[in-house]
Amino acid sequence: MVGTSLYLTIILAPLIASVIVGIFGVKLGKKPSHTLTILGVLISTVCSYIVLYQVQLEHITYNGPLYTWLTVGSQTFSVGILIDTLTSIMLVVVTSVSLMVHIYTIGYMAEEDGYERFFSYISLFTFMMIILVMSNNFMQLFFGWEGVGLVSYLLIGFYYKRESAIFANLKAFLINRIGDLGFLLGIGLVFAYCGSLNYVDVFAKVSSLTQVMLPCTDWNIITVMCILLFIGAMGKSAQFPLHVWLPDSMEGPTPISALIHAATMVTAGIFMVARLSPMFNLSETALSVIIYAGGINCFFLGILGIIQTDIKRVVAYSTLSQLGYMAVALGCGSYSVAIFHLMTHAFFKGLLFLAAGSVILAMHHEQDMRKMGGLAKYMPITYITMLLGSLALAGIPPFAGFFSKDMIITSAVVAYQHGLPGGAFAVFTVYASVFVTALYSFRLIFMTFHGKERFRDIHDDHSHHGHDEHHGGHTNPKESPFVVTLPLILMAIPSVIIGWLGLKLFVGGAILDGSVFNISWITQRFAEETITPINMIIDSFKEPPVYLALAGIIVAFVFHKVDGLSQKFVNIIKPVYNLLDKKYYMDDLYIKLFAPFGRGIGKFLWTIGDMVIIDGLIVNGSAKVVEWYSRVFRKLQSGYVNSYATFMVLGVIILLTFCTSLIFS
Amino acid sequence: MHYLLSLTVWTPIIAGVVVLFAGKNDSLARLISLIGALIATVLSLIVFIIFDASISGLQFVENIPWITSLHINYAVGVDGISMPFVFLNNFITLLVIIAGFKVIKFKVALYNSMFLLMTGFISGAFCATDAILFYVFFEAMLIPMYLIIGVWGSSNRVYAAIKFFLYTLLGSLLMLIALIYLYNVSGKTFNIFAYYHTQLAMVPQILIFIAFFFSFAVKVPMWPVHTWLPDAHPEAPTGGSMVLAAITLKIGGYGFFRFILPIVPDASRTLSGLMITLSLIAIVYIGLVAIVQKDMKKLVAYSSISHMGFVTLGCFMFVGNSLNTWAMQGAVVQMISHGFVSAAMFMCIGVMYDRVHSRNVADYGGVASKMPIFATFYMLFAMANSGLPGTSGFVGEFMVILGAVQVNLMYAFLAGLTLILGAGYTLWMYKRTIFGEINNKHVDEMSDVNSHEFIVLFLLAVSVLVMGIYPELFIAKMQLGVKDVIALAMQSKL
Amino acid sequence: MIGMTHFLILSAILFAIAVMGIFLNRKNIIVVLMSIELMLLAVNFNFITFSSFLHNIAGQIFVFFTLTVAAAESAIGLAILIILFRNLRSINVQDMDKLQG
Amino acid sequence: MNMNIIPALPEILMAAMIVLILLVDAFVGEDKKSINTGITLIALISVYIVQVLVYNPHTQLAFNNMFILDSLAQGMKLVTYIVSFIVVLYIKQYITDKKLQKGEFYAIFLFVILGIMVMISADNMLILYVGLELLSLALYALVALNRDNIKSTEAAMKFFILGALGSGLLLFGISFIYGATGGQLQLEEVIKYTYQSDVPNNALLVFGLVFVVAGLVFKLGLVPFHMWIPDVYEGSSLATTTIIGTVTKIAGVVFVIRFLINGLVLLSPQWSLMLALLGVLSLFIGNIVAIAQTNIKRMLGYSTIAHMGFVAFGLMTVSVDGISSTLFYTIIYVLTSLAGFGALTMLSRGSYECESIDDLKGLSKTHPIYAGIILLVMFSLAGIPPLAGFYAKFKILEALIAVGYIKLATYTVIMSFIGAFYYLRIVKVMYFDENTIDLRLADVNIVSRSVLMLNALTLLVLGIVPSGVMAFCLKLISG
Repeated sequence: MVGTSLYLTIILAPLIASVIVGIFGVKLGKKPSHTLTILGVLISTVCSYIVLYQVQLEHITYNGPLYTWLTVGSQTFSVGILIDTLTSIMLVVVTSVSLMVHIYTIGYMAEEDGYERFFSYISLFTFMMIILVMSNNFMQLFFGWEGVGLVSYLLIGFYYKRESAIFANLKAFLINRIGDLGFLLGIGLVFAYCGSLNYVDVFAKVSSLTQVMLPCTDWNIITVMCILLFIGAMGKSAQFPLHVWLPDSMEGPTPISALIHAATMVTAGIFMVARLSPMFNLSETALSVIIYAGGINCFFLGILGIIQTDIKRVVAYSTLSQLGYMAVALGCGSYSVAIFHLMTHAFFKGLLFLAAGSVILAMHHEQDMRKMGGLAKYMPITYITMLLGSLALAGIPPFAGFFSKDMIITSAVVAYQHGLPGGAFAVFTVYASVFVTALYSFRLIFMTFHGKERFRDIHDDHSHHGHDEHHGGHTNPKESPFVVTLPLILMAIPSVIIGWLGLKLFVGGAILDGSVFNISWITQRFAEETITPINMIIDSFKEPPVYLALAGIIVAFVFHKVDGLSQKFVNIIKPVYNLLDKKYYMDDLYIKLFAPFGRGIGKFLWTIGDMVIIDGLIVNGSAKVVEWYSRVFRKLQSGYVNSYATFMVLGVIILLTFCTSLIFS
Repeated sequence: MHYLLSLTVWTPIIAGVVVLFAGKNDSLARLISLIGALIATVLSLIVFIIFDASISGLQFVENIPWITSLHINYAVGVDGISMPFVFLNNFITLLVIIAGFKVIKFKVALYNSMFLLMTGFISGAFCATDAILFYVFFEAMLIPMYLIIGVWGSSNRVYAAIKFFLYTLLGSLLMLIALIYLYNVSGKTFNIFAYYHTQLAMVPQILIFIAFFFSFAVKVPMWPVHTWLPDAHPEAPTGGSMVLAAITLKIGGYGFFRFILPIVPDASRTLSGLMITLSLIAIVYIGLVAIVQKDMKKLVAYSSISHMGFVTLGCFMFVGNSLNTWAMQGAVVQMISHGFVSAAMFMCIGVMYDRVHSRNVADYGGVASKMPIFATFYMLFAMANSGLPGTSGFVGEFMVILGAVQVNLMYAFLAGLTLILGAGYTLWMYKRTIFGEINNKHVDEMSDVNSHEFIVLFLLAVSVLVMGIYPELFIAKMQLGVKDVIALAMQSKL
Repeated sequence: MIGMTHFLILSAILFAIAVMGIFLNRKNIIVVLMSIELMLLAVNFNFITFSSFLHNIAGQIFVFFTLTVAAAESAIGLAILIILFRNLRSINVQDMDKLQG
Repeated sequence: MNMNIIPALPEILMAAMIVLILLVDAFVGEDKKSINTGITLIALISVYIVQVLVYNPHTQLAFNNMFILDSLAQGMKLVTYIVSFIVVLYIKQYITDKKLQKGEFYAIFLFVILGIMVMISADNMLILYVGLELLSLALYALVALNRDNIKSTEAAMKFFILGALGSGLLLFGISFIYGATGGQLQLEEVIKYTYQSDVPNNALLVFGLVFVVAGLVFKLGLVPFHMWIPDVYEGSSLATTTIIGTVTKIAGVVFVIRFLINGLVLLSPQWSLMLALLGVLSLFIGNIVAIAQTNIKRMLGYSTIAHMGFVAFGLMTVSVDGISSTLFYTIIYVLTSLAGFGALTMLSRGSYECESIDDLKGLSKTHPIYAGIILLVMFSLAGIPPLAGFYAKFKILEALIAVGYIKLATYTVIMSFIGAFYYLRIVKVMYFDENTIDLRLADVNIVSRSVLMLNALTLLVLGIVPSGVMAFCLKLISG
């Protein structure tokens, strides 16, 4: 199977499965539904590996239209497929993670109602994501972009009866829409100045625009384009200040958090920037903007992870921070590294979420870490895998995270040396974040798996208000079923080794040849030294990051061991703590300021503008005036015949004067 | 074949008159009207299919002397712009008739006949190539709509009906003056296409523009002459709202293409700034207003106004003295797409209304758990209404925004705000009505869509998706029509 | 020497008086009827004046017609007046105000 | 000396028929009064036939050229017969119910028709005056005929006084024209004379003209000579209102055309401006004041005033197009209001009188047919296509704009826009409101009802194919 038919299979398999399950799911029942969808995803996974093989080894790439979406004048938009190195990588990542999550879901959602709906959704998501990565033009990219947004919306609100859930999904959608506005305008500008939306044509054209300015401004057009496009990325990839939706999105079932809000969708922004690297390379300003956004994410939002008590939220904030890392990498112009981190992150963060989910499952949907502890001996597999994931996340050599993160640090340093605006900030944040990351991820490990088994007393007070009727009091938490642990194991493997494999390919850039173009100085830097995993590990012990990471772990351990220490510490840094507790007041900014402001204006315009001025004054007002006249003039008809006669005579007189004036003028 | 267009126009009218005589026999009335609407739809579909997209200008032309003393002809014909609307119009009416099958129990014959007459008149207005013929159809449609709102409407219907009637009448009367003026300056002819080549000085052009503007802007409706719509919609029955939003508004937009741009190009150019401002106000201002609506139909009514803002925005995207093709084409697409989407939205609200008899958002919540199928459809349409790619709602707005960026990034930005606002009000309503816990017993008693409703929703869903995924299907047909208008709008008449 | 103008002025004055009689009088309908007669007479005066000064007989013929009509008119007027009195028990102009507005 | 009397045969026949009715009425008993109706109908039919027979293409004169039978006269007379025939059908049930069924009624009614016929055919101011008086006196009588009703008698008195004043003004004017034109009463002579004299400075002539115009527009009921219309419409019985509201309009319009076009066309600079002024006022008062009315007859009275404003505009254009539009307008208006009054008259049965607008509440439920007819009438009066009323207005506007009165046209449409409101209100009352009083009526005989339906249908048909009537009107003018 080769060529478009292969690619179409990748695209359509999940879609068909999703549609069938979506429509007939309830009739089919649970088992057929998940077999069908998993089959669909499995097919596209297999195919994407074939594609990967073809692209990487046989160098078969493809870029062509499928059908004409619309034609205006001479310009045509067509839905097309672009298969190149980047696509092949993304396809593999997306489909494999998706497959894992599908399998995992069987166990996780077993008792939920809406089981079939859920499967249909995630397959649909897979389809949308594939469209996104396969598209060969902006329009289709935007389609996939919004598509994944939609599914994310649906899935965050999966428990549509829960107020918090439907609040979160609306919030997520709207915040993303802010980004999309920027994205759309960016696309518009691209089209306006390049006369096409196909990547190839745009890249060909864009280099000639370096001197063009936006009309009646002195902004370089490319910069404007790139920043607008990146605003879109900010929305999807939860970059500051459009990040507020991601923590709330944890309202969705855990598999979703793993698939959409960690592994794939949120990295769409990163993917997009990497995909457009030829454009971004032309605008240092845009790159600095990205650096700042990323830096803020990876450090300041990372810190928030430390004070969270909800296990999923901790992971969520770590996601924000890791996305920050990727953004910084992009900002430094080393896109390949960003993609590298994207891939490693996809695996270990997916793993973390799934593991967290498994814990939650064991805790009967209890997510508060303060009510856990000492789970290690009850659920070993989960524990081990999660530990591996955390090590990878913290960037301890030789786990996957280490390599990608270390390369990002290197890139930041390079950018700094090269004097890219914001380079220094980049360096600072990436270093600092290493510590932060290690801290919160191991805080999670310790709180959840070690120490006192706090869940016991929990169950008592839970049984009071009749929660968890289906299990009485003091049973020990059990390890999750096979369908849950299998994906954990399967994901743990890449989390450990993918770094080794990936490093050379990504850093050399070989694996992304012809699709992602690192900025000149990065390419030089990578060219001049030969990096191998081994010497990288050795070198790493001459560098701060590893020690920072270890320090983080130790601190976490200390706080875990010494009771009440954390409480004391909190008291010491009260104001800071409050600031963090309020998430820098970003939520309030949107919920308490923007939203009410908008509604306020709306209400004003409606009541004053529409009701009072237009309707009251002009429309009904004129009607009233006419009515008033009517009442006045009917008085003339007094009923007295002599007054009638008077009017006639008056009439004659008027006519007379009228005529005489005519004659004698 | 040669009289195909006339057949399309007159079938529903005749059917409508026949239905009137069905009198008390409701089922008969329903049957006749269904058949009538079906035939009309099929005919218009045939027109749609055999319409040759490769030749510009009119097709299916018929021209019979009508009022010889005034040189008025019964002249019909369709070009790329008008043809799709004829189909849309009949299609929507068919759906309305089906939707009304179970719901309407009072004066059934009159109800159905009014809708059939309406369709006939509207098709006539779209097909007419003689100004007076157009005007007659244009005005005639007020009568059935007046009755529809007034007789089957709810509490405040009388005010709404009269407001609707007078609002639109004022506009069209001024247009009549303009038409007669043109008749006299263009050598005694009422052929619209003859006006395209009539030389006009600036002042007359401006005046004619204003006259036309009043009649069409009211129909569209543009800010600030929009206030009849939020009153008419909530009061009208479901079918009424569907037709009103889906089709009658389009006649306004159509007027801009058929009359204003080609007949008074210089005036349009001069006033384009004003027009764009008004359109942007419509998009943003109305969008904000929609956010605070508590009444579902009012909300959708406002959203209609804001979406139609894109149409007028697209019409007046002048660059120098040439029009932006993208915006222009987008405007037409937007009209058709809005036809499907708004009809669908009102249908959905109607479905809920028939069960709970409240238009108030607060009276709902948790409908999803009672009506899953309905909720799914509704979600699709809500997304279409907030302009999600893959649905028809996206295409038009996307094109207009693309065009706007080429003219001025600021326009595009303001227009683009609808991405946020549109999603805001639509999904807020969806959240409050469909999601959440069931909070009152009425909702608890709700049953999922019945067969009629399902058919209607399904057909609409299909149209919305097809148009979103393969808009070329429509655009290919309209291409040349739009091109001609642009060419005409670029010529100067001074 | 008295010229045509004088006659015309006279008849104009008569006509004016008659008209005044109709719209100034607020009391008695009989008076209104009389004013109407007077008005017609003023017109006749006009006609006769012209006819004699223009040596044209048509005017005088017209006068005969007018007189006849006037007679018929007053007949009808009085008839109406009678039934009015029967219903209204008054012939006061001011009392005829059932119809107004 | 032209002593040919053939053209006047219809008039003579009509006179004879009237006498016949009076005779018969004197001898038949109370129970057989309906025979009068029969005779009246026969009279109208026979007159119609004779009228058709005496017609020949080129203009005929009689009675020493005082009496003319041109295409205008011929056409409008035929229209008059048809209209009055329908009127009789509509009102006969009503007048039996209301005990107006006395021989006089029909006799007087036929006198009205006779008056109209004479006016239409008059080519001489004397005849014109005689016809007018015949018409007016008969009308006073008709109004007063409902003699136990205080409103009717009051209306009659007012009508009489104002009418007399009106005709007085007319006469005064005529006398001046007579003098100014050196003793001319013959209309075409007046034209000939005015050709020779330098018109504008002929103060005497213009002085006369003013009074004539005043007298003429009194018949039409233009503001400020309209005062009698609302009171008479409201006061007199529906039967009489039907007559006044329909046939006499024809007379009025033709009367004005004869006088101003055939007679004083060269003074058109003056009188067209006067008409314009009066028309503007009429449109304003008519439409505005009608809104506040609660009595439907009175409301229709005011609407008449507004419509006559249109007629005035049509005349003031002084173009063939304009005049034919005026005739067209008149015919359509008469047909429309005929249907309207007909419906009202047939609804007012037994003791019930359809007076106030609220009496129509919920009519669409109790009497869907009547409601439908009134609906058509109202939309036609409002000038909404596809009803005949639209083309009437349309042609007037077209004529106005053709001679360049664009502002006036705009004013007209704005006024008729305001006017649309009260027509809509009637529809609203019939269709949107719940019926408070349920009127169950013994239905009128099938003939009248089917005629009424036909009449209403005509409005629709003429709305779709008006060109026939338009051509007819054009033919009447251009001969």
